[in-house]
Amino acid sequence: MQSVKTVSTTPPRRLLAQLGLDGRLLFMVLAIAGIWIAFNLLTDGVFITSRNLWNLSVQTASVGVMVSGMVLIIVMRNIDLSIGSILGFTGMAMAVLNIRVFTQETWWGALLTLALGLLLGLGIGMVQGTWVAVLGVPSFIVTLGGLLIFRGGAWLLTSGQTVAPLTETFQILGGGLNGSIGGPASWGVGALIAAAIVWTDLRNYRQRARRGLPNRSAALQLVFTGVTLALVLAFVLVMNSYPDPRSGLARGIPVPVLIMLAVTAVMMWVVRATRFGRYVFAYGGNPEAARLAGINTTRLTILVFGIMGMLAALAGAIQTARLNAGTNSTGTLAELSVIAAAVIGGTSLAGGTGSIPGAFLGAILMASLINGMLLLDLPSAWQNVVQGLVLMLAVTLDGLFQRRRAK
Amino acid sequence: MQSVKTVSTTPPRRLLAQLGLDGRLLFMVLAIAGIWIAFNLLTDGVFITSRNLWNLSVQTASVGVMVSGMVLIIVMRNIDLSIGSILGFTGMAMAVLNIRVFTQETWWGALLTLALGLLLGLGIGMVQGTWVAVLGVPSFIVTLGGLLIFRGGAWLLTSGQTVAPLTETFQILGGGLNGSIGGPASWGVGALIAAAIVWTDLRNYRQRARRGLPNRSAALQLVFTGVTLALVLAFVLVMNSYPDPRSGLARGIPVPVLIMLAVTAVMMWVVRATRFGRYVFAYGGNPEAARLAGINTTRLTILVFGIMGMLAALAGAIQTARLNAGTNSTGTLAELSVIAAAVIGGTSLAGGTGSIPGAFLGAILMASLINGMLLLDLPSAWQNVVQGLVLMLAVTLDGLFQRRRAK
Amino acid sequence: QKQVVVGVSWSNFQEERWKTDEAAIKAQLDKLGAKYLSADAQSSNEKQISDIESLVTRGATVLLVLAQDTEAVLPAIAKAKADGIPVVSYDRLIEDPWAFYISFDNKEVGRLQARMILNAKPKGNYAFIKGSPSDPNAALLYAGQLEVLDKAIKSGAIKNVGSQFTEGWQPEIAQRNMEQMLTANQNKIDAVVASNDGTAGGAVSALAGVGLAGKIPVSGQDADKAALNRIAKGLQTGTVWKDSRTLGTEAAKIAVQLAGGTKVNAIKGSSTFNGGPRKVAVSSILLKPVVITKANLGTLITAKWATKAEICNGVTGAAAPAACR
Amino acid sequence: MSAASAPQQVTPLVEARGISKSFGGIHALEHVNVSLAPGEVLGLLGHNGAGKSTLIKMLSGAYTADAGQILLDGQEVKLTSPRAAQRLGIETIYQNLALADNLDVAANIFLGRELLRGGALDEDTMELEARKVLDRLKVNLPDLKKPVFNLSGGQRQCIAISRAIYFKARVLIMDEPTAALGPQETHQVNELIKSLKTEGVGIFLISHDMHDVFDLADRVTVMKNGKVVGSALTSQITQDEVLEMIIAGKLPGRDVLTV
Amino acid sequence: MSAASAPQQVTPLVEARGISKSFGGIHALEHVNVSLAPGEVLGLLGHNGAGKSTLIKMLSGAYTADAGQILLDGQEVKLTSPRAAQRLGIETIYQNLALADNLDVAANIFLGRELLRGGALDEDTMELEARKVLDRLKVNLPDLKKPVFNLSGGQRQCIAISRAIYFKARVLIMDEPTAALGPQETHQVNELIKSLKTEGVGIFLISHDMHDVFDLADRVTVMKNGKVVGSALTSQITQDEVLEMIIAGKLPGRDVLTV
Ligand SMILES: Nc1ncnc2c1ncn2[C@@H]1O[C@H](COP(=O)(O)OP(=O)(O)OP(=O)(O)O)[C@@H](O)[C@H]1O
Ligand SMILES: Nc1ncnc2c1ncn2[C@@H]1O[C@H](COP(=O)(O)OP(=O)(O)OP(=O)(O)O)[C@@H](O)[C@H]1O
Ligand SMILES: O[C@@H]1[C@@H](O)[C@H](O)OC[C@H]1O
Ligand SMILES: [Mg+2]
Ligand SMILES: [Mg+2]
Repeated sequence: MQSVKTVSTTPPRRLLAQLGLDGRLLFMVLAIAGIWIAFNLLTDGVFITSRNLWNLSVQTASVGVMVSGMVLIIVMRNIDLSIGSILGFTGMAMAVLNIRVFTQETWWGALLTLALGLLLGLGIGMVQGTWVAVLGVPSFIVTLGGLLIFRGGAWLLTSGQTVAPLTETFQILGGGLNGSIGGPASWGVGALIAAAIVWTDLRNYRQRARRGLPNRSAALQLVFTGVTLALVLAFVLVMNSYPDPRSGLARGIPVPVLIMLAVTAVMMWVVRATRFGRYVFAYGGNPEAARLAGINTTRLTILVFGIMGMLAALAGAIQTARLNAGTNSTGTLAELSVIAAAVIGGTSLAGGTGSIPGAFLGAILMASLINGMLLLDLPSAWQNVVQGLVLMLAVTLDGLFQRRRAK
Repeated sequence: MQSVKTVSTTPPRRLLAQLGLDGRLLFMVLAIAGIWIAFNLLTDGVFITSRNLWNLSVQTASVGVMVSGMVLIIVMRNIDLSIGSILGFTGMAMAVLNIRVFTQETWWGALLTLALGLLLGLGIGMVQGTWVAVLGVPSFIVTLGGLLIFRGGAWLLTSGQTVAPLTETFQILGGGLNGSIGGPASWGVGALIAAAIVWTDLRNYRQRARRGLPNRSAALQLVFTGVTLALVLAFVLVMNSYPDPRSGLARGIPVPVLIMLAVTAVMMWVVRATRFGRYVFAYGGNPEAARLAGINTTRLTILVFGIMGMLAALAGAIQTARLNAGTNSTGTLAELSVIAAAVIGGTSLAGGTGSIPGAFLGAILMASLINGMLLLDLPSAWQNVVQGLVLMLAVTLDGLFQRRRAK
Repeated sequence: QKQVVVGVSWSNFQEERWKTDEAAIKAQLDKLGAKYLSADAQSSNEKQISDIESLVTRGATVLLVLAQDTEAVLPAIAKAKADGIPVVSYDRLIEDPWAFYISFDNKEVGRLQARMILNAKPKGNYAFIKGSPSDPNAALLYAGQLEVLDKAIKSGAIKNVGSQFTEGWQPEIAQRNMEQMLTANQNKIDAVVASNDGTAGGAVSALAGVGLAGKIPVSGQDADKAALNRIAKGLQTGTVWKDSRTLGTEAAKIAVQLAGGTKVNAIKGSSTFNGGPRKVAVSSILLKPVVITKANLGTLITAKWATKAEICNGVTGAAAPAACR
Repeated sequence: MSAASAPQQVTPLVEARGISKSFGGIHALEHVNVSLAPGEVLGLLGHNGAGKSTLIKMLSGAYTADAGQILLDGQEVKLTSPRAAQRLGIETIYQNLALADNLDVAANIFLGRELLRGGALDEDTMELEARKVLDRLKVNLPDLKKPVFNLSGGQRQCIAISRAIYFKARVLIMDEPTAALGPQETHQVNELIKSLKTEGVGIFLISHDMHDVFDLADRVTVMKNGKVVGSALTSQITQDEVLEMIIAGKLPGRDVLTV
Repeated sequence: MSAASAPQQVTPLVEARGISKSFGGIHALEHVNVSLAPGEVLGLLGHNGAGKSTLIKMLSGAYTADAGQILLDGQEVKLTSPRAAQRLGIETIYQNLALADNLDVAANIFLGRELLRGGALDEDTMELEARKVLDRLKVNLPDLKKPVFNLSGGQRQCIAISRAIYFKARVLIMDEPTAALGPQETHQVNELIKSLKTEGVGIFLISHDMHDVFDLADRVTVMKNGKVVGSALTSQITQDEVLEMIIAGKLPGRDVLTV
């Protein structure tokens, strides 16, 4: 293997790429940091308080749970417009189940409600996926149909009536007053995450070293692992500094946030380390090549839509629990926020390109914007205007930055 | 030029293609006919009355005016989410102009209002287009920004107040009581259209014959021209059989419908007969090839977004005139209907493929569905469900039909 | 003593009337030296919860909540309660004793709308232009309307020939729905019960399209200026005026009192209300909505709700109402 | 290549009988018969648009024929998908290369058959293996971890070749494998074909380079306008005669033809 | 082709001086010099990934160089876009063909330079003209009104060639124009090159077919790893020596080299 004079520039590019810290992610983190700092100045320090960050994390959860699924959908050159309606429909179905069937305050009742809801979402998604993959109808049409059908369906389930309240156990999913895991458990979770990071980093480093593959220097590796661990620490600290008003004890990580983090981690792993994830991207890059390589593209499409449906149902459970009510309008327009978060995070609607951590950061960016805008005393029409402008600006700067890097 | 045994099958394929009657259009006409007949049976003959068809035509106008612009946008691998907001913003701006500035009942006042509104739309579109083409930001993001900004802007123009009424002259654009051109003028328009059809068909036929290019038989040509003329006749007849309640005289073609037809005709011509239209499709098929062929793709993108903005403003004028009021919510979610109409009409979100007449039929199909269900007084949740199902079904059948033909 | 900060959570600021409510609240708070904060949920239950969280984060010491959904807002109220922050349920009932309820009864508004139309047309085919399917108030209004018309419907004097929700309360959708009802019934519609002024505007435009504007009674609500002008012109029968200035002013006063430690049941003039679906007893003040028709348009001028010029723009001739002469 | 190394009497490894295919109104293939023996290299020749690529797409499972059958070891098989063909040991290098532009070199080479380690993708081993197979072709590739999108025409072609040769095949279909390759790279591929041949692999070789074809193939089959003009052993026909078959679509006026 | 027909003393038609270009970290071109006289055919050779296509993309306006200048008739020009190059009479056949798959044959040939008639596209004339130019290449094309998407590799290549030759150029850049062509089609293109040469058109010809290059080119320039190894008149060097230059990147040990 000869190489065309790449030696001098290869190491830094590699490093970023392997940490999953490509330029885009780095920029997004900077953009979010910029937005946070700006809001913090404008709100006299209210934005960066544990209380607001805690709220922000819960506010991000619903979009954050769905956006990784949307990345897969879009990477495969599809779109799912129905997720807001599926969210609403499954949320309403779970509310009805919880209020009319599994009414006892039991763990298994809440879990069964959740499980049935997730199955429902999975089923809806797979039916839509089948329609797309087998009948060859554009996903835009199929899921636009789904949007209409399940929005109508959410209304029909209870003739439009809001149903409430849910069992206390189910409400935990929403991150309300009893919906976080408390201080000690949060430290436990933090420790687990930290251990996982150290373990993977170490294993990867050793493996590549052993096989003589290019690797970053030990010092740099230490720095990177260190920064990641610091972020985990900061996260747990913030979550634990917002006390429960009744007991005065730390609230800790809210359950929906925990769910979001788990979903994101699993999806990142799926994309990076499994055949399934690889095939999703291959299909997005060149559907015909994927087919010719012997990949079962029909099954792939059905699965991806199934996952998306299930994640929408999971978000439905979170939202319903958070509202402590099933309403027929829950999730309206959620598809727009989710698609927007994915696109901001670098997913191209042309397919083939997308990143789960990018989309996750996109969700945080959008939620931060809305959250911060609320803290400012802007009239809501101006909030729309400013939100639109900041969105355009953030992505524009990102683009300029990428192009400079490419030169 | 040798040919691989294509002689036997070439004529019919050619014929359909050249009449713009490809399989898809034919199928869409059939689907619309099916829907109309079904609704007519379900409503005891109310659906296919001149009155309802007249209404249907006006109800189609706003989406019908915009959809051809959206076809160009999507063919160029872009999307415009802002059109509903541009519609609302420019509509409100025109209402304010008409009510506060050009208050006299004069032709020029109304026209000036309209002209300024269209300019505003054009300008907004071109700014968005520039942002996309020059700064390289995905159109999804730019126009999502536009959606937020101009929805906010529509509110800010009057602090949310509805402004009404508009001048009688401006209201003509809406197709209300005085908003149609009357019987004789309608016959005149019909005659003009008929003459244009005969002239083009004849010229094309002669030209191809003279140059020895493949042509359909004279008899077939006669049949096709005949069918087109019959459709024009039927259209004028229907429009002229719905009387004005005051005078009992024929209403004739409503002004917004005339505008929609004119826009569609012009856009069809642009796509078929101009370099600009050709470049839009070339770009959609292969952006890099278009650039390498020396096409100024930046200008192209800006122009297409400009046209879209102007058409949204035109729809804004129609909606505002029709409602006889400027309201800050006008046009909310219009982007979804317009994109859906385009996609139903065979425009692929992957770019490169799209048809103006197809999209126009898509708009009629969607409007027919809603119109018919309202006649049935279906509850709105069921309307959603049925609309979703029919949408999916229509496109699915279309797909199956296309594939059978391809075999 | 710490400054009182009133956090107002609006359900959807896009409706014209809330701007007036806001002005009244702000003016009163200014007078009392309290600070005003606000957020707009844009018709989303989810966003309203976040909004309320943000208002508290921003230091609101008392909340004024216009609930998008009276059930779905309860978790946010529970949180506020846990933080010890008092709540005024503004305009729409929140069934939690922690919240003080001040409103014009929405069901009552529906009743008034129906009654106004019933007076004008005691018999015949009725069309109903309902509000947004995702706005629970739309259902309340419709329930109030039917309650009044129930007897006449049962006796056959009145026939319900069509009732449609209006997605997002959008006038253009109301117009299209009205057109289709007219077509389906060959114009044989004798009265239109529209749930607010925006949708009434759409309905009137549809009627104008078939030359029936002014010949068929149409109801409304909110006393939007465009609607008042229509009433003066005889195109709309009337509207239900909820003087949101009074509502806003009173609510602001109560909020400041609650923030100062006054208990909900100690507010002057309050009484117990338990007419909600769950019959929860809450302290409340209910204001009286006023029916405005051609006959009493003048009250709005006197009350400085709208100017004569605004109401009477383009109104001339013998048919002009007293207020415009 | 002597005729003896490609015996016609044994059961053919692959045989296509009476294959027809049309697209819309165009008859791309009409009643085409071809066969291939183990260890045989069959050169498929014909003018542009003759139907060569369409024919081999039937054999690779990419298209299904309108009529006709395909036999493997004398047994009829249904090649309903590329995967089905791969499972039967048929590997294909497509003319349009069929790479996923957004994936890197190693990912493209292993696409559909990724190596796993403990249930997860074994990226490192795949990278190492990719390097090995690419080295065999002596191709110049700066970075295996970059998406293949920006690679040069010849570099892309080498990846497509590597894809097909990495997995031991019984039948290898090569649609103009060296069209974009430089002289050294072409040489390597030609050597490769010869060595696979000795291992008993049957090879369909589509190429316009008459010189290479005569160097590598035991037999040639010429197509014109979707039909087979005829087949001949390269040992018994001249380049000019084959050229004549391609252009005129006629058999040379002497008795050289095999089935 | 004698050396006399490609005089080195006149001002070159095109000259590239000190061109460098890198992508990300990869130096695709480093300080490259080439020149072309009117009526000269210059063969550009090199291994896969040597930088040939990248170099000609500078000359066609598709890329802009990081450093260096381009001179036309001795005057520096800025080729900021493909359109700019076209205006100066530089036509290019790209290796990846660059066709709009959704447009038909005629539309692709005239893309960017459509014929008009009364302000509208003159489809009929374009179809007739397309037929004429395609006939020169003797290519088999069933239907000019179909999108080019489904055409065979060679058919697509012929369309790209037609695009470039239809419009009279002063400089013609051909990046592996016959790579996918059948023998007859290749022959036609080669004839075409010869006739354009007599009309004084300067031609850059990238090809891996040493035989064709020696048949057509007056001079060859060999590249390796983004650098020019050297240039020589085809009349003064052998194919084996050129091969040696390509593979080893070294000049042969005798005095054959021109600038
Ligand atoms: N999917 C398709 N749809 C329509 N026509 C097609 C399709 N595939 C191939 N064709 C046509 O069928 C004929 C045969 O094409 P094919 O690709 O098999 O030719 P080929 O012999 O491989 O040519 P080349 O040497 O140029 O690669 C051509 O006329 C081509 O245009
Ligand atoms: N846009 C690009 N981005 C990154 N790398 C590129 C880009 N274009 C070319 N390269 C790299 O630059 C080098 C030169 O590529 P180029 O296409 O010029 O080679 P070539 O000599 O034309 O090869 P071939 O004979 O295979 O066509 C290659 O290593 C290629 O991978
Ligand atoms: O006043 C009305 C309000 O009660 C309803 O909820 O939303 C629409 C308004 O017009
Ligand atoms: Mg081929
Ligand atoms: Mg090249």
